[in-house]
Amino acid sequence: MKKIVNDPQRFVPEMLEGLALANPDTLRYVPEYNLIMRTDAPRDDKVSIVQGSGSGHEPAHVMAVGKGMLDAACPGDVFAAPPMDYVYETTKLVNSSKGVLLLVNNYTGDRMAFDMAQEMSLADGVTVKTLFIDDDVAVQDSTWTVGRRGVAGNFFVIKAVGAASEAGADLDEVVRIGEKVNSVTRTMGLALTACTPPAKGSPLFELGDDEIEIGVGIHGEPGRRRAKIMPGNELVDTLLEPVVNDLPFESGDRVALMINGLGGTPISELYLAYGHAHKQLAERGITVARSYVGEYCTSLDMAGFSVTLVRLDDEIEGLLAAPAEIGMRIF
Amino acid sequence: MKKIVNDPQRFVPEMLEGLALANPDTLRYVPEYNLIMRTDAPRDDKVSIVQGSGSGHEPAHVMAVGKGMLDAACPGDVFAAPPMDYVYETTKLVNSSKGVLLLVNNYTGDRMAFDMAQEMSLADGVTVKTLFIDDDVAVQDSTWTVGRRGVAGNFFVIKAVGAASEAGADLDEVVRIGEKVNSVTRTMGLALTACTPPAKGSPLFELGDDEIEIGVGIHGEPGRRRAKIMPGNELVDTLLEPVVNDLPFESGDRVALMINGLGGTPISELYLAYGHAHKQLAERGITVARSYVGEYCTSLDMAGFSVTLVRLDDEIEGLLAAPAEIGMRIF
Amino acid sequence: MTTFSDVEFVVRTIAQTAVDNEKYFGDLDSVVGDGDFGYSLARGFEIVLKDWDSYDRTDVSTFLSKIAIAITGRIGGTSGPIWGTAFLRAAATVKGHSEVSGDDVVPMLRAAIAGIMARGGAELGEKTLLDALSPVADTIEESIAAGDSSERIVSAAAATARRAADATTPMVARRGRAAYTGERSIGSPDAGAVAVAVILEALASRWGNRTA
Amino acid sequence: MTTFSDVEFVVRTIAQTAVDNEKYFGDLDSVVGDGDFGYSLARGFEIVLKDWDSYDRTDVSTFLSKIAIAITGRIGGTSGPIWGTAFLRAAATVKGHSEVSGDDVVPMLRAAIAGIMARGGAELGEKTLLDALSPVADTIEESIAAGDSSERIVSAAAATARRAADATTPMVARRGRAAYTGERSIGSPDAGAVAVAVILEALASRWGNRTA
Ligand SMILES: Nc1ncnc2c1ncn2[C@@H]1O[C@H](COP(=O)(O)OP(=O)(O)O)[C@@H](O)[C@H]1O
Ligand SMILES: Nc1ncnc2c1ncn2[C@@H]1O[C@H](COP(=O)(O)OP(=O)(O)O)[C@@H](O)[C@H]1O
Ligand SMILES: [Mg+2]
Ligand SMILES: [Mg+2]
Ligand SMILES: [Mg+2]
Ligand SMILES: [Mg+2]
Repeated sequence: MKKIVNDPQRFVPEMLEGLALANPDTLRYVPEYNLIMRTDAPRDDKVSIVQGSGSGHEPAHVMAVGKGMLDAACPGDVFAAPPMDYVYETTKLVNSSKGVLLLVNNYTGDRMAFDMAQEMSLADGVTVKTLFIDDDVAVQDSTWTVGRRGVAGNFFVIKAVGAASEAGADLDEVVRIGEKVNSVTRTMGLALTACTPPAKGSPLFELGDDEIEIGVGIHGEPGRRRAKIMPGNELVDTLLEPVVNDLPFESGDRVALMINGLGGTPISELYLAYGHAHKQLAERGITVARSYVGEYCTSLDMAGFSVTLVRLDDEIEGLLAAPAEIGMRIF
Repeated sequence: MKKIVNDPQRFVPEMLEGLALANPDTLRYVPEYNLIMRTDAPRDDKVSIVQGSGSGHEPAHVMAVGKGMLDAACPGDVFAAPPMDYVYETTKLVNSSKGVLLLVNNYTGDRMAFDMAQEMSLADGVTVKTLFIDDDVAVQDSTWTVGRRGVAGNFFVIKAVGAASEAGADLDEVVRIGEKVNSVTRTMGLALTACTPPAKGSPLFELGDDEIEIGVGIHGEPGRRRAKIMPGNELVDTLLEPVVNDLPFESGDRVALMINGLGGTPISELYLAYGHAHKQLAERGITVARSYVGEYCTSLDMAGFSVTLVRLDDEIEGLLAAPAEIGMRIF
Repeated sequence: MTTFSDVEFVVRTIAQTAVDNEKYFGDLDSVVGDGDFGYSLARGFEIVLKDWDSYDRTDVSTFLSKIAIAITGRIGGTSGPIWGTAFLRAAATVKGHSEVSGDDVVPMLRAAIAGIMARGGAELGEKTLLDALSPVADTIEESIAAGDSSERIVSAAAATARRAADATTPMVARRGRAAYTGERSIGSPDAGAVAVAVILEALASRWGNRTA
Repeated sequence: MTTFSDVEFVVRTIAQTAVDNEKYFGDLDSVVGDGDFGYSLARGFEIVLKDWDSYDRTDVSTFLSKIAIAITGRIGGTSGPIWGTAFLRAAATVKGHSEVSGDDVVPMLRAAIAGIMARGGAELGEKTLLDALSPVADTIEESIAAGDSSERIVSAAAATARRAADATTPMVARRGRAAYTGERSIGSPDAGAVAVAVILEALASRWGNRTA
């Protein structure tokens, strides 16, 4: 394994420490509970927004903490939901008189940890609601019951509820907005390579030199099927088709289009994919009003990408356009 | 080769088309000369700033076009300096009455193309100056005469001259600032893996499972020496040491610290590296006043990173802090 | 028959086995899961070993509750809530008992199973560790009813666990991350079920030498 | 002796060889360079082939200038300016000549070499294509002086080019990207020098069948 890592068990804490050192004015790292929070949180004039999830998806979610986005992120180890105690402590730390919203990507482990933490917090008198994000269309027709997974589309939910809470919306209103955005957001991804968790030290699954994995999750879980590598435009079509047809997105719709890199794919390739997706949507009469190209929710060093569409209305578009400032930044 | 690519010869144009489609209000793609320019360029109230270079370094330089940064980027094919005609045409397209500054990373091919293009432009009556960026300390003690290479540090030169030109500085002043920033900027990088140019379809060089390449360039050129993989902190020390000692950076200095990913390394690992570098500098009495963690100048899908330091004074710090808006963005 | 030290021995063996098999359990989880099962268990149970002497041993119930809190506080993923709930429910079963006996074992195990089902919503046959735990409870019940020695009970339980873990191989996963791969989960055993078998085999092989 | 069609044949063979060897030349450049040499040459010279009939053939000088402009307009990297300059300088040498002869070949080649040196600052022995081109000029000069046939001249030039290209292997690169690797450039030949050899071998092997 060739990675920038010391002791794999210290991978997440060392990353978080680096993040906080790089953003001393805005971010605070709380090592006891492995969490990143805004230095100005909790603020009693806004609902506190928290996302928890496994690590390994950076910039999600620790680098999405900041003005107009999350108040705190509570990550577990790589690909493991945080222990419920950490979620519980995070909830208490950011408790605001307007309440706390916990955003959870819909996975068994995460659901259970957040359900338990929410129960404990409610018992303590903290006003807390939970919102599950489930934008992944890859797993819709399956046989289990926990339902779709939450993947890169969570960025849009965070952005919208972050903007709403910054504008002073109350908890119910913030939840309404988050559920609305989630309900019009659809994603699907594919992997060109497997990823290597630092603690495992080798790739999570084997892919042949000419094989790709379609419908892959963001935890290195294999997807629904394998296929041979194909030209870039066909890769895009393979994802765009099921995403468009799922909601479905239709002629006349205005959308946000995200091409999300899974960690090991250069941004040059993502823009190539963007160009084709944009043109394909135009052919269907769908207008891309907002574009997002880059890494938003990754799977460690996995090469590959996902396509996300969000159906916009004036409310959602306004929330997505609101200013925000986070740890993941350029300047 | 598993990449998001159609015809490798169309890789760069398709990427540029995607970039322009994603930023219709701010960016324009000119296919004849393979260039990206601001929709509002040239503006006669500011010096036009152009960077040319090979492609494959994205977001450098096409995604660094925008308010407060470049007016145009003129990329060649992957790892190839642009043909001089393209540079010449770009210069004419962005010709402003305040003049044009061509930023060039210091490589033989780039120097020649820009020298020739500058001669042709001057003959046409365009006021144009050229500034060579050479921040790479890896190649300082070598035997050739073209000198150090320009690598990730070019971001700071672009940012500073972009801010100065936006503020109305004249060409000489902009050049002075660019030279000043370049003179206090130092970088060194290492590769954990080789990169794969789309047209070649296989890695540019072979690295063993436990080998790294120290002092690597951003074109997949092998570096100065190979070593065995080592813990993350030691990787950082291996780069930080020669960078610090080169200027040298000394106790009491205020610096900008950049941990730049080379394309295939996830941002989680970059933050881990950042944390260690920040603490090492603190131990030497060097204060990190501005931090940059992410991808700024890559080598396609190469895993690895570089460390850049810039010695700050009030003038430089102010220019780096000035607002800017570019294609490479999050929201 | 079952003494406090037997309970300690069982917990300690579970913890040691989890730590010793970190890599193996992780590899099992990476076939169709996300590969962190071994890491998660090991991180939780290594704390149990480290702080071993510090847990309140007022009675078995208190002791098991403290273990439950320790592991839920550290194990992430699905396994934290699942294993934590199992220990908590087992503890609740013997709450207030100053002594526990062999007769408490099956009720404790059944309570743990019911807790896991309530927490994660899984049923038998959905390719989870329940598919090993539940037959083990049956075997212990039968073996106790037959008047077997504790050695025989444990080794019968281990044999059942192994068979049951193997039997998860042809199943389609309907719970946990493996479920996302649908039919492709067929052909490899469930990581959690194998872990149960490995733990019971460790218990069986060390049972004769346990310190009383 | 040298006719317009000989010039056309030489240019066309250079172009065809560059296109045919895209991958080989790229692989040579990837040993210590950045692997784009084959791609760059091929992209430039494929245009030459595509637009072959369109170049102004008023005289040899005009023709070569048009070729120079076409390739500099398309070849990036170091090779664009280097090869473009070479063609431009060769063209300038025979400017105004309505006819060119065998006697013009060496001055044209020497002018190209001087142009490359001026453009890129390289000297002989710095492991570039100059280390093949310069001995080739010497060989042609000697072969012409000895009154050799054009076939013999070309095949002697090809043999020299190959020897000279091989001789770059032990050299330390001091120009171009390969120079960044310092001592590590020892042990592999220079991509540009090998390209010169391959082109001259192609000229030699087809010389007898060239269409007059
Ligand atoms: N809903 C569930 N109920 C009971 N056990 C489950 C459930 N889901 C998964 N498991 C068990 O947990 C194991 C995986 O644990 P772990 O790797 O920690 O989960 P994940 O990484 O998916 O969060 C599986 O092998 C299975 O035995
Ligand atoms: N300064 C120079 N002068 C003459 N030839 C050079 C010079 N630098 C490099 N070359 C030649 O160019 C070849 C590489 O060309 P190319 O790959 O296009 O360059 P790069 O990728 O470094 O810009 C080398 O093999 C060498 O023969
Ligand atoms: Mg997990
Ligand atoms: Mg090149
Ligand atoms: Mg798992
Ligand atoms: Mg090259």
